[in-house]
Amino acid sequence: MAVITYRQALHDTLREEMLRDEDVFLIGEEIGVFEGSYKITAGLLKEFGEKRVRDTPIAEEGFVGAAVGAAMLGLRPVVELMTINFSLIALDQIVNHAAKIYGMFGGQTSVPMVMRTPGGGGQQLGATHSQNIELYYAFVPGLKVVAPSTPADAKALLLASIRDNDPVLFLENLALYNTKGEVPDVVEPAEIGKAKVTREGTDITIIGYSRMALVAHQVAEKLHAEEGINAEVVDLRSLRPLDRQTIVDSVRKTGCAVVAEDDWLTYGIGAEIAASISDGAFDYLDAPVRRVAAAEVPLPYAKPLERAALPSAESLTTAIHQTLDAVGRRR
Amino acid sequence: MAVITYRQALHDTLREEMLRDEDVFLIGEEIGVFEGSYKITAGLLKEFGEKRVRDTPIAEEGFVGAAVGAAMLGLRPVVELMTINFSLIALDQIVNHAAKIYGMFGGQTSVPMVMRTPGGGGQQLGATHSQNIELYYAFVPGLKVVAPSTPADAKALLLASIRDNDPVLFLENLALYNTKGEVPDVVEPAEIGKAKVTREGTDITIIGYSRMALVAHQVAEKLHAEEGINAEVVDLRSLRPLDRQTIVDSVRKTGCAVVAEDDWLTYGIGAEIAASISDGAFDYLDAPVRRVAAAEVPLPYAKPLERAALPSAESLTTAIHQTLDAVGRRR
Amino acid sequence: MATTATRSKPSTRSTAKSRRGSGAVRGSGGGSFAGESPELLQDYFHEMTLIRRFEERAAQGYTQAKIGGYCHLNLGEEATVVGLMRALRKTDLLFTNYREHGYAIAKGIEPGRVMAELYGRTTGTSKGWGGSMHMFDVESGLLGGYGIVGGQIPLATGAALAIDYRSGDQVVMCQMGDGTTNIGAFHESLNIAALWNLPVVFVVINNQLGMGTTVDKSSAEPELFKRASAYKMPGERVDGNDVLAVRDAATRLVEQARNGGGPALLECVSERLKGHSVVDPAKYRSEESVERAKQADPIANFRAQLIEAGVLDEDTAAEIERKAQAEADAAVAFADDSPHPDPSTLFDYTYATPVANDSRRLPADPVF
Amino acid sequence: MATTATRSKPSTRSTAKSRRGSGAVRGSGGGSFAGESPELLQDYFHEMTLIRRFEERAAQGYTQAKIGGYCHLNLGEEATVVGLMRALRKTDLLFTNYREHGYAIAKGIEPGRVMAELYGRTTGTSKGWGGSMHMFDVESGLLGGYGIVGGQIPLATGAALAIDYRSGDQVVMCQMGDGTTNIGAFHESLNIAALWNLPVVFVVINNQLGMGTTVDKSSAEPELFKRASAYKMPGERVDGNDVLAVRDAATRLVEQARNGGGPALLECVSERLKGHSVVDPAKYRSEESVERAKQADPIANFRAQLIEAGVLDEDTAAEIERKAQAEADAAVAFADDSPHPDPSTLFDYTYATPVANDSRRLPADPVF
Ligand SMILES: Cc1ncc(C[n+]2csc(CCOP(=O)(O)OP(=O)(O)O)c2C)c(N)n1
Ligand SMILES: Cc1ncc(C[n+]2csc(CCOP(=O)(O)OP(=O)(O)O)c2C)c(N)n1
Ligand SMILES: [Mg+2]
Ligand SMILES: [Mg+2]
Repeated sequence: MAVITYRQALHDTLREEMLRDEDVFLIGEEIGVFEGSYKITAGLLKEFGEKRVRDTPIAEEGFVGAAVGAAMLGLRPVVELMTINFSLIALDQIVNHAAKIYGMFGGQTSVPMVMRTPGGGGQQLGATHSQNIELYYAFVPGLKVVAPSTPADAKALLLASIRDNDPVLFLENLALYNTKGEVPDVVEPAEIGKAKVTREGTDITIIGYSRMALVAHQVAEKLHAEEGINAEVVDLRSLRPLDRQTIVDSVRKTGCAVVAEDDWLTYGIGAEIAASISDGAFDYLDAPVRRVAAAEVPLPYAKPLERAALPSAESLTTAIHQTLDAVGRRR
Repeated sequence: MAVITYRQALHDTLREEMLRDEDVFLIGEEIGVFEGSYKITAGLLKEFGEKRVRDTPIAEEGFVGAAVGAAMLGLRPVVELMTINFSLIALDQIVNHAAKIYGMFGGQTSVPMVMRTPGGGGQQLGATHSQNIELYYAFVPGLKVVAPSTPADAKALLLASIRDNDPVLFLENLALYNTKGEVPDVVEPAEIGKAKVTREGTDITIIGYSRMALVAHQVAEKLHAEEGINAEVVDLRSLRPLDRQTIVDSVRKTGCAVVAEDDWLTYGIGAEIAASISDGAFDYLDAPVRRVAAAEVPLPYAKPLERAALPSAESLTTAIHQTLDAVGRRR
Repeated sequence: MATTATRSKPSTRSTAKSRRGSGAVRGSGGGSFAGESPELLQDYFHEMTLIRRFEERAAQGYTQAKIGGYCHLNLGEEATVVGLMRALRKTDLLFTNYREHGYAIAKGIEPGRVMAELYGRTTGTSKGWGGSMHMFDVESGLLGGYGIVGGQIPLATGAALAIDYRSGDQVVMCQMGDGTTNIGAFHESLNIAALWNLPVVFVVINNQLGMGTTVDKSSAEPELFKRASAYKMPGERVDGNDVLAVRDAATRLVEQARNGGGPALLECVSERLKGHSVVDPAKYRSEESVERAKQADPIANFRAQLIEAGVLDEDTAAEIERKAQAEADAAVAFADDSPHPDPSTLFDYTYATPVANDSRRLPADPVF
Repeated sequence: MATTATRSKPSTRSTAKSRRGSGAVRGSGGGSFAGESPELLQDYFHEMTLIRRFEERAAQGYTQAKIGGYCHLNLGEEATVVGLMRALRKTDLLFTNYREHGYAIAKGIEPGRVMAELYGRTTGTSKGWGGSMHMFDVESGLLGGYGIVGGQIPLATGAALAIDYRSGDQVVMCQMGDGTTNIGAFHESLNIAALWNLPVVFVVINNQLGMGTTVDKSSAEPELFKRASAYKMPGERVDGNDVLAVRDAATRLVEQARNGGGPALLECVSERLKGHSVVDPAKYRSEESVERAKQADPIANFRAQLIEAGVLDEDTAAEIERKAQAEADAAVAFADDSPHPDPSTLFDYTYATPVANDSRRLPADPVF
């Protein structure tokens, strides 16, 4: 068991999988000579050479599509999309090709590829570089979408994603790269499609994924320490498929829930979580499911504006307090 | 008052707006010489010439982006995207540029443009040509998204969209083009952002948009005629902004609701509708909000498979029956 | 990579000339069929005719509502189709656009399975999941017809990358239309292919029309093969109505790619005999252009030339045509007799690796 | 449109030569500054120096956490920036990428407002909403810096379309980096611009690096100006370290576009003095390449040449440098003194036309 960063967990896993399987290779912008915009791939070009670590031109549609084509022939490309914002340029290749090829041709060829990409705001990168648009992938049958929040899950889910025979969108987050956590010495691939209860509790269910799952966990611990509130935390880990049962089981126990998400509220990931809770725990719910999400604006650059627009531990705490008040469970 | 098709309503409105305002021009693939893939623009090239009706190369990113740039200078381009599936190629220009330019530059230039595009399955066009991905636009602050279901609304909303100073995604549907309805001789622009109760009722609320709003209305009429069920039908008309108040007011009255949508269920438009109903009518709801949506598969070509996968009057009727059963209101 | 080498074809092979029809001396090695095996020439004639008959039956099936969706035919492009496919080995890989029925047949798929796909049957090339635009067959090396304009180009480039990665000796051919050279994916992919010296030959079928848009209204450089120079890639233009010219040019470029010479762009100038798809009456087309297309009919001309050269006589020609018709008819019969997919199979192909909590909900099913 | 005209510059203006530094005879009309007004030359020197000083202060502000996000500087590209901007009229329109501080200044925006944008203040060019990558000013004709690689190219093309639509006499200049020529938007837009003969000049700043990727690792045709020929568009290469050469080439192409001659592609070969952005230590860069960039420093060389030619003496040069420094410092002071935007303005710029039911919810607000 070692304590390492999320970045390190990703790096180590890529390296190990490349050592394990010759068919695994990395492809993306600035992942080789530059060692990755966020340095996930540092050192790998030197170790594996240009064949296995392929710097591409700035051509997201072209190189993502090339990865799809290579995967059709059985290679296992791991694509780095520098940030999820740039993935829009590749969306046709992902949604109309990677996600469709298995079904559209009647199951004759699969597309075993991983697309790693960070989302997230809060770095003053402005409206076009701060988005959380995982919804665009989570919505699409044929894709799998995972969104780990801890180094251990990052490792277990990246292993699973690389070994999976379907296209997997692997969501990272700029704010998670430097976070640390324990990672076992031997990690088994996680089961894609399963959420995890990362903290058991009885007062309220907090549901999150990626960065907000971590924030949710921290808020829950703090509420427990400071106010004796005993919140259950569900880390979705997989956005497609969505593990509704784990969410609903928790809410059937607690009777109320708050969803914490980094994306925009209307039509965001949280909408499905809230709707599913209503579907599966209707008779158990004591208050509407609250959603804490980003303000619906093109995210401004200036710090005071950006801060006001993004969800945080504070806004999550407010929503939890208000929900507990509504169900009369505030201590 | 005349009874005309949805296609005719679009065509007439485009023509009238072009006559009214020199700055309005049409741009898109095959809209001129070919007269439009779905013939909405038939005759307009002949009437207005190449300057006002501009056939483009197959280059969705290029010509949509060019329309954005032209709109920044005050022209009012009306873009035709042949089907919404092809809009993925232009998504970066729409989401990262059209939707952001007003906010990102502090309100210095607006982008008065309309993107008309049909969605819809059911024509055996296969997985890549049958999608309902309006969610990709409805999710984005800075865009407005309208989705009329009748010729009269098509006209009123297209007028409003063309005269609006923001980028508007105007959703059409392959299955609506030949549908007919009454259109007043003089049509005022509709107010974007407002839903409409197209049928008053007290037993249940059915919510739809675009094709499924029409299906919902037909189903409601049939249920009334055959079973005496008195359903209220809400046609969303605008997906962004979303008129939650009209939906919630209806459900507060009826106590139960079914959402009818052509897109995939998980994370689809209906998820937000269901979540919002829970938010705004929690204490009035007698059963979970049912969603009738497409099966989550890459849509197959073969008719029996396609038919099984898509929502219809039959599946909507089933869901309404089951919901009324659940609340004990089936007659 | 060497410097730009955009060679245009010698004038005996130029479009202008052979487009005028059978009167022109066609130039396979100097006006005759010198050096060509008569069997092979008959075989080409047969295959071109089979594709013609097949497409006519497809159009008919569409009118009878046996076929749905969009249906784009290879009518008029048979010489190109057959010439290109003869340059490939069975193990070579082909990516095409949606106008691919003829390619499927010429790459070696049973016509019955191609028609069955159009009919949406389980015996079809994609088990009825793909339809006209989405044929696929691993064994024949057809790695897909694709309906999104340009969508096949990055994929084909990636397949070539995989071949290169594994030091294989296959070559990828990537077919597309003239209108498709204006989309971003074309540019990004040709650059990548050239940069990495991948074994892929890009082939542009220049039928001079997108849907109704002429090539000069859509491409600022309408001599499309010249676009290869933006990637320091060899580019060539060939008369797409001349099956041997197409075969020879394609073979040369395919073998060059196979031998490490890198990618190339081949433009085949041809004519679309009918509308963009079965439902398009092509009213926008000038009489002159329709007439020109008719005159250029590669099958009629090839037939006449083969007869003139003594490779065929009328009887043999008619016999081949009867055979082709019978094969097309048999394909229809096979398709018509094949089963429709069962709705219970709807969730069979969402994922290759089964996954927890996958949705298998029909429209009327509740979430819980 | 005429046939392809890709002209490479005469060798006196070639990169190789003037890159060696001040020793080379630079060729504005034959080795001297013949015909140039000394005031103008001093003005260029001042503006280049101002941009240098400004960028140094920007880097400092970033280190002090006064500036956030990404911050890309024009260090080393000052001759290109000034040369290009002097080819434009005030009413001409400019679209750039995210590396645009210098352009904003040279197009006529007060340095204080540019710095204020970096500081995220209401007095900034985008009222603090845009930051380093997203400057905008209608009055100066800067229609935006854009952070998405290639995103500005379709927009610039569309602006040119609007000018053409209204028969205006403006010209659009669209700036981009070398790495950007590989993205689809480049291809689609150049084709459209050429097809419709629009008044737009595309300018590639070839600093020979994407982030860490060299131009020959990203472009199969590294002589980027040659790519214009794929659109039958004139393409030229110029020494980006030579402010006069840049100005002259750009002026010629801009005026050509203004007079109905259509679009063109101008490649300015230059050097990036520092990392890709302020935080990039550029460890991947070879010593030789760093040294070459230093030697090519367009400001040091221009200064030496102006002194050698008697246009400047040491005192005047130093005076100009002091002035530039003072202006950069004043810009910082202005920025620092300017107000931060108030969080209550968060919903001010989502829509230009107010709309019913617009969401104005903060993260902690309930839906109802
Ligand atoms: C991205 C995209 N845009 C538009 C279309 C609609 N469309 C289908 S075929 C076609 C014309 C293609 O012309 P060309 O490339 O010349 O091929 P051809 O049909 O002549 O074989 C168009 C515009 C599409 N399928 N995909
Ligand atoms: C679509 C997209 N992909 C990737 C990036 C990340 N990125 C920002 S700048 C850059 C390099 C651009 O190089 P070049 O065009 O040469 O411009 P330079 O920075 O040298 O001025 C990259 C890859 C982006 N902003 N947008
Ligand atoms: Mg064509
Ligand atoms: Mg560069």
